Amino acid sequence: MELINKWPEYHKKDVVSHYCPGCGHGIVHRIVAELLEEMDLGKKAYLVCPAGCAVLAYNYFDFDVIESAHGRGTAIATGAKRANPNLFVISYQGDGDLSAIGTAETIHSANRGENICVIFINNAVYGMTGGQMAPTSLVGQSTMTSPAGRNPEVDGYPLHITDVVAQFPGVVYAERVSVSSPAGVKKTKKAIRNAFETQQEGLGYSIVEILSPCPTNWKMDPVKACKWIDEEMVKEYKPGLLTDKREEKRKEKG
Amino acid sequence: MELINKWPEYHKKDVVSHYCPGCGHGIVHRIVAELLEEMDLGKKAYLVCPAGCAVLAYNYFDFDVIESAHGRGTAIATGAKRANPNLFVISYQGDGDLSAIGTAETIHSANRGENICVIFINNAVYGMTGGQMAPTSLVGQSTMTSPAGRNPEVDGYPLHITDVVAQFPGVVYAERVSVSSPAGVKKTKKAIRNAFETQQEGLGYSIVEILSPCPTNWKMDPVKACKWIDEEMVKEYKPGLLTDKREEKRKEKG
Amino acid sequence: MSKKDKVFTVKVRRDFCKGCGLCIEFCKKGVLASSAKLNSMGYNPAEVVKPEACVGCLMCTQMCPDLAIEVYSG
Amino acid sequence: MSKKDKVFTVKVRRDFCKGCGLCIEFCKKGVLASSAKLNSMGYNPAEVVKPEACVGCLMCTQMCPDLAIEVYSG
Amino acid sequence: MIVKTLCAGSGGQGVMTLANIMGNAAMIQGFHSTYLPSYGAAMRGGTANCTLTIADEEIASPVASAPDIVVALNQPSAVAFINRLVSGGKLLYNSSVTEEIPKRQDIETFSIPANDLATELGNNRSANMIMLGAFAQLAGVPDNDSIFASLDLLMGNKPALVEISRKAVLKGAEYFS
Amino acid sequence: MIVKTLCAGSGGQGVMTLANIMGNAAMIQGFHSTYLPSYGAAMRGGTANCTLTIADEEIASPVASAPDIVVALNQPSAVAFINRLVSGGKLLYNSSVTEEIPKRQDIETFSIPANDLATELGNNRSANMIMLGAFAQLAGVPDNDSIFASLDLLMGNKPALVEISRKAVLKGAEYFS
Amino acid sequence: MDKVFISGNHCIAEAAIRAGCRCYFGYPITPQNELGEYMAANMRKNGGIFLQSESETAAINMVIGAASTGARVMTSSSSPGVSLKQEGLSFLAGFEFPAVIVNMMRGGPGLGNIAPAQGDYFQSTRGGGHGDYRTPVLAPASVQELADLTVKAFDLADKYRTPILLMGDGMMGQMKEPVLFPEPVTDLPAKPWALKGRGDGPSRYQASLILDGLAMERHNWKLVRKYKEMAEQETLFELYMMDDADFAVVAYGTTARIAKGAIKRARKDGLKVGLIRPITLFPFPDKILQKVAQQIKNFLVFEMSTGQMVEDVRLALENERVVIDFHGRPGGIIPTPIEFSRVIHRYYRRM
Amino acid sequence: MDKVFISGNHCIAEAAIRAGCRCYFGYPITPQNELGEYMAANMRKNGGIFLQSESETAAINMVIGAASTGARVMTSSSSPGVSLKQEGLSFLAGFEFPAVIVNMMRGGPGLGNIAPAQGDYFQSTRGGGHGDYRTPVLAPASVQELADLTVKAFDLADKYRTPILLMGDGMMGQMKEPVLFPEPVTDLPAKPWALKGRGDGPSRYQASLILDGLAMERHNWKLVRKYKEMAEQETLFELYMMDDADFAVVAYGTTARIAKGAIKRARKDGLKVGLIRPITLFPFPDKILQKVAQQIKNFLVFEMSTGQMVEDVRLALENERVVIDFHGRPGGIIPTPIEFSRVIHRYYRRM
Ligand SMILES: Cc1ncc(C[n+]2csc(CCOP(=O)(O)OP(=O)(O)O)c2C)c(N)n1
Ligand SMILES: Cc1ncc(C[n+]2csc(CCOP(=O)(O)OP(=O)(O)O)c2C)c(N)n1
Ligand code: SF4
Ligand code: SF4
Ligand code: SF4
Ligand code: SF4
Ligand code: SF4
Ligand code: SF4
Ligand SMILES: [Mg+2]
Ligand SMILES: [Mg+2]
Repeated sequence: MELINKWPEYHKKDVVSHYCPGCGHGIVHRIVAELLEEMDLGKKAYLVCPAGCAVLAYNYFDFDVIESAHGRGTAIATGAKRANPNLFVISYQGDGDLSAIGTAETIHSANRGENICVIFINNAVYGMTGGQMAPTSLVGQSTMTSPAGRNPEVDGYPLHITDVVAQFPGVVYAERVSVSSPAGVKKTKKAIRNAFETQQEGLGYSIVEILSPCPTNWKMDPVKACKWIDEEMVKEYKPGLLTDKREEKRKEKG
Repeated sequence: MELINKWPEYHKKDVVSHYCPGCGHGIVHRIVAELLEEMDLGKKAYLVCPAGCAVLAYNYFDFDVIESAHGRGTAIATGAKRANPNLFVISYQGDGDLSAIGTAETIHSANRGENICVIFINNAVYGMTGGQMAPTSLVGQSTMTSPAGRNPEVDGYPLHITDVVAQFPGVVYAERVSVSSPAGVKKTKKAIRNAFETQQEGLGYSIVEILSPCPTNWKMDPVKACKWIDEEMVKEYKPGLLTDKREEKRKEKG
Repeated sequence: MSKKDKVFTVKVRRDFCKGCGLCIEFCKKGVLASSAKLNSMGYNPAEVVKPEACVGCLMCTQMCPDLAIEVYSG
Repeated sequence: MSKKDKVFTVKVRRDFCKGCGLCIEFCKKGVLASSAKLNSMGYNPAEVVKPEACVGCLMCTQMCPDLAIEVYSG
Repeated sequence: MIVKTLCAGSGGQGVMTLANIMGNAAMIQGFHSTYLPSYGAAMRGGTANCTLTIADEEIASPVASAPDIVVALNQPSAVAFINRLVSGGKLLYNSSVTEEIPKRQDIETFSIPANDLATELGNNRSANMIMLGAFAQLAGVPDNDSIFASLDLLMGNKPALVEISRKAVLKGAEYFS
Repeated sequence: MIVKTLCAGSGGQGVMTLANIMGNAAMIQGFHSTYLPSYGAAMRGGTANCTLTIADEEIASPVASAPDIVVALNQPSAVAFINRLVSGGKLLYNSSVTEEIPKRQDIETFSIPANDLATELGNNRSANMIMLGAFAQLAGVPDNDSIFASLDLLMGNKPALVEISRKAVLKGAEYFS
Repeated sequence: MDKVFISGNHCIAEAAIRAGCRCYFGYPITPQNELGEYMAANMRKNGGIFLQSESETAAINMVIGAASTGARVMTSSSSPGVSLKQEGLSFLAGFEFPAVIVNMMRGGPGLGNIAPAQGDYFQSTRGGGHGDYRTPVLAPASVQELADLTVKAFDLADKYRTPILLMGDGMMGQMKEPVLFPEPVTDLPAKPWALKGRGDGPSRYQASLILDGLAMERHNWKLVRKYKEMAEQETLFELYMMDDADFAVVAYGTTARIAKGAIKRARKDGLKVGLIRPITLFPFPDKILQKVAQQIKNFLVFEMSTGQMVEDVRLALENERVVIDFHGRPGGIIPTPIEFSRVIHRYYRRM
Repeated sequence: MDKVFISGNHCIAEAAIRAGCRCYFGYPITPQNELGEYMAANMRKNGGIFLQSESETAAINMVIGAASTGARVMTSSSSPGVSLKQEGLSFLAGFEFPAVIVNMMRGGPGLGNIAPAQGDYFQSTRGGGHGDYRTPVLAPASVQELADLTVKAFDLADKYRTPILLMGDGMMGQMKEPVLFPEPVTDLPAKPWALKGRGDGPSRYQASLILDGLAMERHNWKLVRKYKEMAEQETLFELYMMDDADFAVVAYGTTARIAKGAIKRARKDGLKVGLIRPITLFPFPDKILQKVAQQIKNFLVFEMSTGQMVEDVRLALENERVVIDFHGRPGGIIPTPIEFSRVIHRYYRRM
């Protein structure tokens, strides 16, 4: 009897995560760990984990991890990668982290084309702090700070930050995926692989936005949460490739 | 003998500004003052002036002005407009202010569609602090902090922040103009008028980006500086309308 | 991998399962179901109810946020 | 406004002018030029050298960052 | 008089509601009362607990490092908190969902089949109110009038729920005594 | 010995360069020296000024509220700073571009047609070096060798400029004495 | 009005609304999320402003904007978020704008944890922002006091034209206690300085930029005079069992409550201990300490920190011949009355 | 190497590079722009990193990133910009990462002005960020000392794993003086804690989140011990004309220089005045003050602020029967030696 789904070397075993049942963070963690192993990057990996539900990611990842002040992941990643270009630098961030308090850092690290990978967990809510409205919350979505539903008149419309940065010349790879179904998980892995390749080859900035269930704050069971992504969230956040300038950049680099 | 270019009521007379000879700020100040008069908005005007060369704008404007911490103009404007919707609120900002340190405030006030007007002076440099690189500096532009010229490999490419926010549903009017020629000045006035109308009618956010000479830090005489805008800067920052959703919004409002 | 002539064995690491039900939902072969008995964390974990139906497609492990499923060939 | 039969008078507020030269550059009628004499701020202000050529087009005032020019009709 | 109680249960069991109703009731009866939920970043979902203090004098610390009473709505809670009890303290647990509890000689234990009684009442979800009724008996405060007033205050907009809750409270009290 | 000098001129006149060369020269000769530019947000462009202190002892404050010497490269500077001079102080001004200076009885004034002398030398832009030569005479420090060493240090990569500057310094010194 | 059994965070929000707070700008952070959530649920439906800002930095600047128009305005956060507001606080002080800023402290430095702590005392009382300013700080010790001091904070802010910090901690924010709310304020003070558009009058501006050194200096001394006046007029403290005490504990907020429990225990053992509880941390109640020091020579400071307020106690008593001891539990540890009473015994014996 | 006539801002940059600083992240602000500009001109061409960040907040977090990998790293700013770094400073302290942060103070609060001031003393020495931490602060008073203390700052940062603040003001940054630079450092200390990728070893992490209260408390007391050790080992001060003095001025940085001028004048008038100049502001040189207080009973504190360091002087001398007077010029006013000497005369007479 041979184990087909081999345990990913860069994921700690026998630790129970603090994530709620059915939380997307766990799925993405596994994918990241698998890819670092498959691509032989784990030994030089340096991941910035955010203030957000993933704040304790270092308890699960088995490679070097640093924790960030809320929103500053890409600034830390920039500092680390510039100081030590040999590191394989990943900034793992939530939607509040990356697209609210960290907006300036997100925009500018992307615009500088920092040679880092950003894993962007979009669960349309502030998970960690108990379900407040995020810049990515859907119109009408009821949260702890939009109890009557997000009202675009006063709260603004959902922010598509990945689409924004995808337009920057320094952003080499950007894709939106979801982990709400096995097909989505497969695409997510492919997208993160492409992002990792981008950094590996020194081509520049890459970002993968992942629509990810937060059953707890959506007040849904996990299966329903996945359905909500596939039926509601994708209407606002269409999965798909947003930019891929790898070929172009490869040519530039010669 | 009748004075054709009547003195704008909302511009203080007999004060010499601290601006350098040929600085675009002075031209824009005059346009703002003229429009507030023409549109009868001066009595309820509330302008936020930035940390930047325009930090002393309250010495020249003759309506109510508040000064902002560097980059926070639109946050202050948001607070003021929300607290007192009767005010006519303008945030006047430089490129460092609006597109570097103030990036998050810019993006989010725009995304919320705050009913304010933003006057964005893009002179591709930090004027006030003596000519450092701005996010808007051109590729190859030599500044105090890019002495060898802006190198996109390490400094990133020029940031087109107005194009970014123009895509947000809450941004009703966005245009890029320049004050490097009489024709440009005319267009600038038209654009600001449209922006003012947007707020006046309660339609939402408007922004006018103005390519504006900084002869001192470009180390050019003023005439040369205007030429540089028309010949070099416009290649990167194409003047023109970026969005105009006024009709649409008017219909929505019924 | 999912050739029908191959045999697969599925195991749930019972005390690591949070009972989210995603594996159950996405296993199209009905191999998994929710256990009535709580595990040590107080969740109703997934359990294997139709072991023979497994085709080794790994849909379950793809979706499991807690790395709680092991699929063996043979 | 710029009909040729009208007469215009241009004045430079000498001590408010910073001598940037923009009005001189953009007056296509050559009405203005740079004065050799410094003003109180130490600049060479613009001065009117061809008063009769003025067509009242206000190109000069549009460009003047220092509101230092007055154009009168008549 | 000062009674410090630690109430614990799993997320959906309504343990915080229980304590909140008690805290309100104590206030209504004129006591001092404090309620302090545990809140944490570490574990998402999962168990919930809080400390309720009722006293006839100013309450210093709302924390109970050694509570007088532990009210456990499920087995994990009983297991987790029995050792926190002060010597001579009392454990009230929900025997419907608790098989076994650790032994401790210097405390008193009281069991109540809250879920079963709730089912008898025809409302599974009111097990917490059954526990509340028993708990009030055990603590000696607050009185039923205050508890009912508290129910009215907190659920006044749902008369049916008030009705069921009243019954459950009484049933719990009755079973206990 | 301690000499505090305020040097002022308009932006392009090279007044900061003048003071910097003097400060370096003083250092080379073994003096203590401090140079403090005025910097401001208020006026963009326009005039520039700085304070240069040369002493044979530790210098307390690099600021000169009442300088011993004012070196004015243009009229506005002379006008602006003459009143700051300590009683008994000395004003050195550039008479090529200064028509009139305010009267003050308790100071000495020295004029030097720096631009004219520079033009004579065939280099308009070295008026500041002419002033420097005169200034060093007036101050009594630093000596010419040190000034020349300072020029070498600061302009060493432009030998032609060093040459012209040396000449200008000498011319200024000569005119002064 | 009857008493309400309410949590500290909700209580502040409700009291603020009753105090005439029209605008709230904030960003979520544990352990004060419920404050913003209460505002979200209650502000807009009453014509007030609730806005979740993109960051704490944005929030404090929105506060500046709203305050400049004369509105009563509040923001709230917890330790790391309050650090991000320091520039804005300095500006508020410079502008002399009234505003109320709530800090429900947590363990630090860095991300720390979300347990109650008192490690931000220095930041709060010494001005964590740049320049010569201070922020008056109110430190309630019960939910009722949270209500009362919230209202007071708005009044003081307006009266002295200054930002006011209301300081609690995770425990204060989360705990529920019975509260009697004051009636809603109807008459708010006029603010002739507020920017409302020039209308037919002269234009005005508000700036914290004061390029002229002498003018800036005058402004700085003006602020100092204001703080001195507040020290004379507004200092608040509570004395507990001090009448016959020969040993004084000094503690504020949560720690003061625990100290009361400890003192009760110690009293049972016959120790004549009392408590001085500063309610305003800045201005610090120097005078009462000095007065007490005429009789009592032994002071023991309790803090949930490594020792911050103890400096103020030492400064207050610098001219007295007294012994000042310190016991601190930083990092989110809530000490117990038993622990404190043991510490009291220890120092009492040494007396 | 010969002496170089160089400005304070350039001097710090050059000294940092010689101290092995490999990374500089900063955002322009007057009066320290020249520091970043020097870095821009000199870092990249020597394989170092210069990056103008999008804000001060980003800069301090880039510093965190670079420091975490073991690199020597610096950022610089002035008052308002330093306020924006407070959260990051708290994180650096929590992480125990070495880094050097320069603050060339200006007048405040708010935008204030760009003239020299010393109004950020509290912020610097008390931790303007949240939580229980302090930042060691070095306060040079000449351009030569800027060079020496910049190097020292990097060494201390590495030795104690702590951020170090180097504090000057607009005057220190702008003025030029002769400087003899130290030779470039070649051997840098090993940093086994730095994150470099796990390689073949076990994985590691760096976090300032410590959810467990007891662990957080241990961490806090560990920081306190570190600061105590620094107080024993690293306190720096200068005594000037103190040998026969019967009256002591206490001043640091720019003010200390002016005080020296004033003391020289006062000495000419026969007043036996000396100066105690703290060079480390935290840890504060308590001991020397206490030692001096055995002989001298009159202290006069000069600051370009409304009175901040004076609290540390009072704390240091709380157990001595001495008189402590204060003279402050806040807001960007540079006082003159004449003014100070007049003040000295006034208080001397009263002695
Ligand atoms: C400066 C600061 N502000 C606020 C917080 C509180 N906080 C922690 S995580 C978080 C948001 C989490 O939401 P998101 O980034 O979407 O991540 P998620 O938890 O949803 O994965 C907030 C507001 C903080 N730690 N620091
Ligand atoms: C927090 C903070 N950081 C930095 C500064 C310094 N500063 C003032 S204005 C400015 C940039 C000015 O550039 P820009 O916004 O482009 O305006 P301009 O002067 O070019 O009109 C900077 C960096 C400041 N005042 N506050
Ligand atoms: S709150 Fe949401 S994002 Fe956070 S762990 Fe739970 S499910 Fe995941
Ligand atoms: S520096 Fe540039 S932007 Fe500033 S006043 Fe001068 S010309 Fe204008
Ligand atoms: S491997 Fe496929 S068939 Fe087997 S249990 Fe998992 S999902 Fe079902
Ligand atoms: S997906 Fe994993 S955690 Fe969820 S029920 Fe299945 S085995 Fe358990
Ligand atoms: S109005 Fe026209 S023609 Fe007359 S001076 Fe001005 S630019 Fe020249
Ligand atoms: S444009 Fe105005 S300031 Fe410039 S030269 Fe002409 S009159 Fe003078
Ligand atoms: Mg989220
Ligand atoms: Mg600019």
